Amino acid sequence: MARVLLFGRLADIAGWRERDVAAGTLSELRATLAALDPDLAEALSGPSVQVAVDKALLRGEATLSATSEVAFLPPMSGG
Amino acid sequence: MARVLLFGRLADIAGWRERDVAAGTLSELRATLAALDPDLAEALSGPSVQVAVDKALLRGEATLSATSEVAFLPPMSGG
Amino acid sequence: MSVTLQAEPFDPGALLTAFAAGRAETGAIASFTGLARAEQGTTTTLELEAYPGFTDAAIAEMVAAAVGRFGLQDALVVHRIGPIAPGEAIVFVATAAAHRRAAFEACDHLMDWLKSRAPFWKKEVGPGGARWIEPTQQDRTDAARWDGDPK
Amino acid sequence: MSVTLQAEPFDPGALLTAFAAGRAETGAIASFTGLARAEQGTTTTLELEAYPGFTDAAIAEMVAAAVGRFGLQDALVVHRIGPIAPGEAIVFVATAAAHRRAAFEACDHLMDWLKSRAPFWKKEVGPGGARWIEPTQQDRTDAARWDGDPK
Repeated sequence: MARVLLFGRLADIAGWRERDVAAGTLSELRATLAALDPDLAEALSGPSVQVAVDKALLRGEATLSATSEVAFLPPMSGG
Repeated sequence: MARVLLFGRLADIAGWRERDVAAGTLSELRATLAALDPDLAEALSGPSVQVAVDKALLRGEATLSATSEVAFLPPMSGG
Repeated sequence: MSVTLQAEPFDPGALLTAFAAGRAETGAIASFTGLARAEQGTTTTLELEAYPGFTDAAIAEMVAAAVGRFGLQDALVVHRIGPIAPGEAIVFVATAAAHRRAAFEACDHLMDWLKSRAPFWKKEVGPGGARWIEPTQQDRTDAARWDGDPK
Repeated sequence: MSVTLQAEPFDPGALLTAFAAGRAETGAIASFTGLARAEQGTTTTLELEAYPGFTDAAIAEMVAAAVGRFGLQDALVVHRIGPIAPGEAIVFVATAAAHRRAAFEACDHLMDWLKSRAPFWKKEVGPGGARWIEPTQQDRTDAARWDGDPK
């Protein structure tokens, strides 16, 4: 189980900003989201989307715990 | 007759900041001041001292009227 | 050193007054206030989204780096989030240093970074609908001036 | 556009609040506040002498040139004269522009000019007596950055 957060245009595509998803790894999480919403899954897999687990950016795979927070970050606008 | 203004260290040297001096030209004014206070006259003649007549900088000679204001400006400090 | 993200409007002048108070050894305070432009009515509202705990941490890290790089005595960043009306302040940055070159350069540098690389997502909402904004080429060029070895 | 020389202390924040108010098309306000430093007790008071009617005219001319050169929407200079205690503001400069680069550069430029070439005479009065100050080499170098053709 992990808390998933979407930002910027990703939340517009999904129609939600925050939800809990059952997944033990990041790739499991992506697969679960793909089954729910293929358009979102495609948007999340773009090279310009960064992933943060527990507020730290990472590349590649990650193991998720019950309290993990996974954020998908589209290109940042700056302030 | 002209109103003479001294600024910065020139006023310290003279011991005054402002006085009326009878003079029809700038060189007459300098000669009158030299007769009164040779140290001041020397300080006023330094190349770093600028002269403004009626608030406009000038070089060389100037004719003075009864209402002329002559300011001697030592090197500016900036603000 | 202070970094604040807030939804409420703020008065840049009140922030400057507080920042400037009681500084016997600060010679220079530079500040920058970014305001939302009306763009002749084409933009009605700006909406800024942040990731709390991530965005503020990224800004605080950048501010700490600027304090070290430019030898600042202090720095302050206040950034609005949420909907922002034209004419309202979006961001306020202030830097304090002994001398003015450090204060100016650090403020300029922080703004370039905030405008181009800070983790915000920005939407312009106007009569014609809403669109997400990305940094302009000018923003990227400005930010790149500071890359590489510090002077 | 406004230039003020004044003997009374001023609050830079209050000036910024007034300067920033009611600006629908200003994206950027840069400001600089110069404060009198205590220099660890070696300076007790700064005394600034101006030539009224000459000093303010010279500053206004410089501000008008900066407005043209940098495409500013507005600019403000407030400068103290007379005795100034440590921690008090000596000068406040604010510049308003559509975009931040113009606002920053114009503010920086005006400060360089004010610190090195503006017609003030400045005396530092400390425990060891009084001395007249001239611009530092750094001040001259900073000001010279803007000489020659504008970009």
